[in-house]
Amino acid sequence: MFGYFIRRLLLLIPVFLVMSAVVFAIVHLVPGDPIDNMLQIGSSPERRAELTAKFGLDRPLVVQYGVWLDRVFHGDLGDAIILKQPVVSLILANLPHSLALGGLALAFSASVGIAIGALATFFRDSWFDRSVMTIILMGATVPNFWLGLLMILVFAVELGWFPVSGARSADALVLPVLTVGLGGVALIARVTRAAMLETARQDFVFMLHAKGLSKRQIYLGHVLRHALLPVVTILGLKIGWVVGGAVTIEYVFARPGLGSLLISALNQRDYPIIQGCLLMLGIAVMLGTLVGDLAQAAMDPRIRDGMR
Amino acid sequence: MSDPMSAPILRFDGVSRDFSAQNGFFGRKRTMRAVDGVTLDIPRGKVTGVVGESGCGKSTLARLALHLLKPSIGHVYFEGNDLAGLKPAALRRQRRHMQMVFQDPYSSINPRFSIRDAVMEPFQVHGIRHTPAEGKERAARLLEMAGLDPQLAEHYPHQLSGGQKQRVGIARALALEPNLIVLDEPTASLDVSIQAQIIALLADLKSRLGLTYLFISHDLGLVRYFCDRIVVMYLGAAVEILPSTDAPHRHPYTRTLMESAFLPDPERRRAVTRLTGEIPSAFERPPGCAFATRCSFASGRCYAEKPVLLTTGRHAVACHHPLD
Amino acid sequence: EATFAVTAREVGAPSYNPITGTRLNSANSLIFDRLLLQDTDQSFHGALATSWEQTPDGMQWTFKLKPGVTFHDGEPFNAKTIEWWIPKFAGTENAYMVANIDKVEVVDDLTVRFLMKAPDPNLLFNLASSFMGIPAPKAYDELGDKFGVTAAVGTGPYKMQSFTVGQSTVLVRNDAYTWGSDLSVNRGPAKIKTITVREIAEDSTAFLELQTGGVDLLYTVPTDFLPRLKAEKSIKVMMIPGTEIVYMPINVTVEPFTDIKVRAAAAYAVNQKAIWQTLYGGVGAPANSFLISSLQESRIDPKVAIAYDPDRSKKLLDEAGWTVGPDGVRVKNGQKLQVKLWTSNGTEFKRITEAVQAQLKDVGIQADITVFDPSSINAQYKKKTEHQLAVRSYSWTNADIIDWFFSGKRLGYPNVSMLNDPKAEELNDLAMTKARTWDERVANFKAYHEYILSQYAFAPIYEPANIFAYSTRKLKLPEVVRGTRLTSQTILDAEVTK
Amino acid sequence: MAALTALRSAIASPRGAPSAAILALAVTAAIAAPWLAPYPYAAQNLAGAVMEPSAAHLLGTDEFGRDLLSRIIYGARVSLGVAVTSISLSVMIGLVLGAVAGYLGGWVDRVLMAVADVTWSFPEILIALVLIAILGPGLSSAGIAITIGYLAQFARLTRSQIIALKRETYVEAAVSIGSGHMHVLARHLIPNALTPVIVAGMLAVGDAIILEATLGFFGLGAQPPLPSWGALMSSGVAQIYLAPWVILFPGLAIAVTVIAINLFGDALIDALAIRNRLKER
Amino acid sequence: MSLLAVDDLSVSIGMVPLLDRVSFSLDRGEVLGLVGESGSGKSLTAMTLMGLLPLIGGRITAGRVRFDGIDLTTLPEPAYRDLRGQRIALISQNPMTSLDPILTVGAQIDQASRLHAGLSAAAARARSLDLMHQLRIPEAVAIHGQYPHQLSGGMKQRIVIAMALAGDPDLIIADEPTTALDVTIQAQIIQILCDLVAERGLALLLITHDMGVVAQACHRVSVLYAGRGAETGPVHDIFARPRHPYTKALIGCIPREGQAPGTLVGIPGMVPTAFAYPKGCRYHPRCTAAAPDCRTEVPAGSIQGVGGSIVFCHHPLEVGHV
Ligand SMILES: Nc1ncnc2c1ncn2[C@@H]1O[C@H](COP(=O)(O)OP(=O)(O)OP(=O)(O)O)[C@@H](O)[C@H]1O
Ligand SMILES: Nc1ncnc2c1ncn2[C@@H]1O[C@H](COP(=O)(O)OP(=O)(O)OP(=O)(O)O)[C@@H](O)[C@H]1O
Ligand SMILES: [Mg+2]
Ligand SMILES: [Mg+2]
Repeated sequence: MFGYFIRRLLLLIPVFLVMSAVVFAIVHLVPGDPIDNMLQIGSSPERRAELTAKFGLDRPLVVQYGVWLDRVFHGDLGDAIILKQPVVSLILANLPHSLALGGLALAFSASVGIAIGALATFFRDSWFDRSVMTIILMGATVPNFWLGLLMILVFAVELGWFPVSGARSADALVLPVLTVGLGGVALIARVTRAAMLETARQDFVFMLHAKGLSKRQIYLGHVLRHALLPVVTILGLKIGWVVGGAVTIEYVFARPGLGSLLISALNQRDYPIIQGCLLMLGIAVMLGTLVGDLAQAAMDPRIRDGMR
Repeated sequence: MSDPMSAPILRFDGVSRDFSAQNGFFGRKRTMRAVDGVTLDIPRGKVTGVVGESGCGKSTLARLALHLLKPSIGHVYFEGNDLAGLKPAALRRQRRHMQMVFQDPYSSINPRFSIRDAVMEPFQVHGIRHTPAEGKERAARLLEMAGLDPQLAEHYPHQLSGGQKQRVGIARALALEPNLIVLDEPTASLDVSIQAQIIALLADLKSRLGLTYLFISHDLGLVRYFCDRIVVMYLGAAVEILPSTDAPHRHPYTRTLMESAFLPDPERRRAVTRLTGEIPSAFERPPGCAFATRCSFASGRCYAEKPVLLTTGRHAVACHHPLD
Repeated sequence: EATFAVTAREVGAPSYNPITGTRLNSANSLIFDRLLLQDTDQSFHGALATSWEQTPDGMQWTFKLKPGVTFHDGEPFNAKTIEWWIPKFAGTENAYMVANIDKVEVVDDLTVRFLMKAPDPNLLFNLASSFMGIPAPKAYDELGDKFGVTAAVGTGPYKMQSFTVGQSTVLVRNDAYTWGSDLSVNRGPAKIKTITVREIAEDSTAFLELQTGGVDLLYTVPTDFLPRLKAEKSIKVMMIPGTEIVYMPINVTVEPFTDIKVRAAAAYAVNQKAIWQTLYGGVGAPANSFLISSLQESRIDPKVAIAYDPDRSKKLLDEAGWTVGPDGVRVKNGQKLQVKLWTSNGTEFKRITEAVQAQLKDVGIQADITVFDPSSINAQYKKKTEHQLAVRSYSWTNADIIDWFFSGKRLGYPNVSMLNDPKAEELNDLAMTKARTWDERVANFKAYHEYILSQYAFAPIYEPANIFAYSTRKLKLPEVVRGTRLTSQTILDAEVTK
Repeated sequence: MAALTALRSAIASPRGAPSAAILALAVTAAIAAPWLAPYPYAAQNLAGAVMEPSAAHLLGTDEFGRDLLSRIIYGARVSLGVAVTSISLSVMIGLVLGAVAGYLGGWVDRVLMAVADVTWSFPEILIALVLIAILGPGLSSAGIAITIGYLAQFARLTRSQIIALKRETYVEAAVSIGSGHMHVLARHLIPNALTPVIVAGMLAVGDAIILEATLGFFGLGAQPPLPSWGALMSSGVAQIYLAPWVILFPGLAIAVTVIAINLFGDALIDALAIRNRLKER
Repeated sequence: MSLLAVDDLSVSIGMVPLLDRVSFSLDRGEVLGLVGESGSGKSLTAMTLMGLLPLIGGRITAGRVRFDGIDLTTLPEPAYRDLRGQRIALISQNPMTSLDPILTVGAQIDQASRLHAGLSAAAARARSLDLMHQLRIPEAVAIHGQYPHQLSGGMKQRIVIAMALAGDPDLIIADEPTTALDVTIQAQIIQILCDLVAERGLALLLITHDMGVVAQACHRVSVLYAGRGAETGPVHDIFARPRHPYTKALIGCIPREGQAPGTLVGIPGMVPTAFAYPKGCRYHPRCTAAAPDCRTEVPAGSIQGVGGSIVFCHHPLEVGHV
């Protein structure tokens, strides 16, 4: 396991390099000069040159990348051009919100999704299976801003159970978590169900029946365990989705977070923030897949031995 | 062996093939030798059988024979030409003369091809054009040759049984009138009654078309029935070459193999020679004889020194303590 | 213990630095005081200044300052502060506001004199602008770039406790505050102890927050929600005259708008009344000139006012040689009358633009809409060549805005109309620099304004009202709101009812 | 051939039948919009703005007095059109990239897949937002963003198919009879890799509709007066309380269509028995 | 009375009848070979005996299965579950896939004895190790803690056998236990199974398609063809004097030692599929001796010869025909 861990960790290096290069490159394709945005109201060419030099925007891209990467390794993502703060502190201020929303949504998706998927498989082809699987599918097929607005209307306005928006109290998290999480529930439940059905078809499960185990023992003790392997991978991958993909939800619920930080930075062409956010999300995704893979390895000896 | 026509059609000259397996990007890179220094002549017009346990490198040898895999060491000569020395286009032309029938008939035909497409593909690949009528006629003749109803030409693979598919595979191999056909366990996935049919067909074709077969199988009984010579492989190496099916075997492994085969005769029951010890991993090949760990005759020398294949007459054996 | 919310365009203002900031949100006025305030009737009232006077040649201004004023950090406010403050504008985006001040002289501790480069009839107006909030020199110099971000220190009735850009600002009462202006009843300290100003980008979310009590006061209310809010008993909606104009600039340098007849036709095609009534439910006013109606310069000759006149529009197009094609779009020399209509994202913009698009279509002009985010649209304007029509808005309470948007010195952006003719430049110079008195200035600007109108460099569309709303369950505000906007003078009088 | 049979049995299946009907309806609406829509989609009538559903306007009118039903019908054309075109493009490009990577292997594969993995790991909405920031808003930008956003998915899927197919005996058989690379790729690998990729593409159309709607919500999709379902919802947000139908109906159109795509896709996957092949890794 | 008696067993999956009136019986200490070509219904028989038909949507449509006096056809699932693994154990065809890949093999053997003998964890482990020793698994303690993928095929099959023995069953059903294994390993596994029958007095139903295995290992043999019994009897009889033309042809398909080249012909035609079973005797299209009644009439079983072979053929071959 330790060897696997080290190998898996080393694997992150090239991934990180490619990812950071892509992030860096994307940002420099964006038209609309950040300097122009700072110079909204008539100003001199000198001031323009001064600002350009200050932010190093006049140097060749490769050099900018090198300098940027070097600073990244020193934990410095530069200062925001428009917001005039260290990008790191902006990200740190927003990260907890993203993590809370993402983490809870993920936990919600995972627990409810797995439970529904497992129940649907256990009662396969029953009315429960069909209706519940179809209903949760809706969670993933409705645009989530729409779902968010409906949630606000129903649970905040009509019922008054939760605040409409904001991030000032813990209960303000409930609706956003539900909205983000519902999409995940459908996904996880479907993956769980498909994986369980597939596992249930395998020879060894047949042998478990032949051994005299009850259906419940087989499904909970063996089949579900196997089905968790793909689920864990998906959950790992989804960290990127919930941390960054919650943009719309952060917007609708007027919540802070990396997504909304990124959106406003995109609107203002604040390069360092865009880079920082994308980099953070990339790292979150990398760590997510790492955690997913490690969890898989912990659960599956074949992966530890590199047999799969 | 002096007659030029009796020069071997195919020659393996010290052929080895390595595979490397790597776990991920930074994983340990491990190299295994699937075929280990095989030197072998395949005489024209004969059936050369290759037997050995699963994973001993039989299929790899078959692929090396047709240059579907490149040897890591050594050379393969077909009709005197080193296949590795050929340009890709020349190699493709050479392939007309050597064909292969695969172990698994179920996946050896593209599911999107009709049977006609499948047997006509060799012509298409080699730019041999037919009018539709000619094509139909040609496909029909090929199918007939393989003992199939020509009407099957319009069918698709999923509508055929395993035995039928294997016959399609044979028809396809025959299309370009090759000299050498490599048969990689062509009946392993078929029922006995079908297996016998296919073997009978192969025997018939051989005598009619003067083909040379390299017949790979794990079924000793079948090899003994069908082949003229038998090559016994163990862990990638040829350990014994029997010039005929009734030649006395001299390698302890060959004996074990013979004795493990179940005779279809309840009157001749016999006790099994129980092998102890494990098959060594091809990744960590022992320095000496690969069979030593399981051999009851093994001596210290067997563990230390690798026996070479020594030819006496037409019989060759690689053993420090050959049986008599 | 009250929560206010700012919406839409006020969201995401990056700092509370009045000197360098180009976007400041409404909470700014609670932190910083200005020398002067402007009332609803445009009259000036002292805030940190008690009195001021001007030499007849307009070359010197003398201000007397309020005694006993201190910054939140305890530093005193006095003439030295002003001496330090004015030069700070040099090189910033806001420098033009004090560009005519040559030098600041400290007369005594509480008296300060501005020596002018040129007379500036607009000085008082500028000093009353929200960018003229006075920051604490010590904190400002110490914090540098971070001033207004990590901390903002002023003399205002509230101290900034925390600020999360794009999210919220927490303000706590400045208990030492006693220097409120005569626009408020209460001179200080404020009655509400803590105010959290939230930024909510999505209008409907903001509305729902107000409705459910998550927010007690909404600085700007989208007109869509007006009927609903008015029906709500516990919510009071207040309207003050607007400071904004929505208009359609016309690029005079690009075909087919090089032809003044086509420009005029486009301008007369816009149905201001219909937009005002249907899209805004009759709130605010239809705009017929470039300036908000509370400005004297907006009282122009009715003949040059631009108001919906479809017949005239069609006739002008006919005259210009554009004939109605089979699909209703006009054609000339085989060329369709198809033009670009740009707008910024944001529901309000898109709606007006869509309405304008349909109205243009009615006279035979096909306009293709492109929606930009605010920063890329400016980059596009700067290319100077591509744009034709756009829907834009500005918020300003002074006629000098005409200079900003139509001066030949600023072609492309902000002079989106690309108007650059000698007559206009001449009138501009008169208006901007030649007036010595307020009345003279008004007259000059009016002439300049009328000329711009006559050139059809834009079409006026709509003059929104300033609408805010608050929950009467939570807050009590004075019946009459003084000032041009909802700023500190009103909040000083506000109290929490329970 | 086999695909046709599968299509037929998917249509006949209990999940497939209703969803196929809904999809047929949506596609018909998209194709025949000019004949089906009772009013022109851009005809404003400011006097009749924001009217509740009535006999004259079955689904009511929007803030400009435009007939919502007509706009939803035309919206099907725009939304489905963008989703289908951009996903088709994405599938085609992904197919080529994935096939090249999977067939050649080696460093080409590593580089292509490293880039694909990076883009794949970012949520499509973010990729789209960044791309639209580059390209400027509009329907074609949204289309390009969707195309690129989903590219990695199809490239990866194709690649895994090709790698699996390379091991099939019939591919080896083709090589053994002397086939060249192009023949193997064009006749054996790509045709057999196609089915799962196309099915994945079909499912992605559903996601793309939602993505387009979300971009529309941010005002970055179809430009007015062109109606896409996303654009309709975006302008409806402001009306959510006063005229809920303005946002409700386009939302329903999206939800129902996307659910139908998913259910039909599921039925198709079962009919083709390719569930395993759709899994990656 | 025999331990296991299958009488006229018919089984369908969905609407498709797959087994038709199959009969055989099996005693303690006996090895019964069940042979037949692919698709003839061998595994289905095993599944039926294990009571696992419902898993694949199958059901018994006629006939009786008695095990040690219990009627298995009507046994409710909970009671059947107690029987499974404890009294009837299964060894499946593919050792590579019959073990849970993410559990140690030891845990899987332990699970069986804990389930059936109610042993504690420690006792179960001791018993597993004991069983592994009996099956001559070297270094049992180390192997106990290993995962399936770390073991060779032959070793895995021995683990599966140990698992089957853990419940101390009376009947073992081995469904092609050596198909996936190499010849040298196959011989060992068959030997182990035969030894178990001799030592423990188990009954072994050995399912195979390999006539060589039957010849070497079984006491009696039952031949299936296309879901029906063809011939059942003592192994010596069947090999020496096959009465059913199919049995005879089947034996003829295996190359014997020294068989002359060109004498192996196989059986013409194809094995019919379950969807297109021919009318009458299902073998008649391939049978060289088919008569008109073979095409229409289903042959009934008749007892032939001294060994008491039962043959389902209208025209059984004369004795001494070989
Ligand atoms: N493409 C490959 N990459 C890596 N290893 C391979 C490859 N092909 C074969 N091997 C390894 O080479 C060894 C010999 O394989 P080969 O297929 O030649 O054996 P075989 O004798 O044909 O076995 P079987 O009887 O099971 O078909 C095996 O250990 C196998 O895992
Ligand atoms: N789950 C199933 N659903 C439908 N038909 C089935 C199922 N399992 C088996 N069959 C059919 O039942 C018949 C008998 O199958 P069975 O698996 O018993 O054959 P077998 O004799 O064990 O063959 P093999 O030697 O290939 O294992 C075959 O025709 C097969 O197609
Ligand atoms: Mg092989
Ligand atoms: Mg079977």
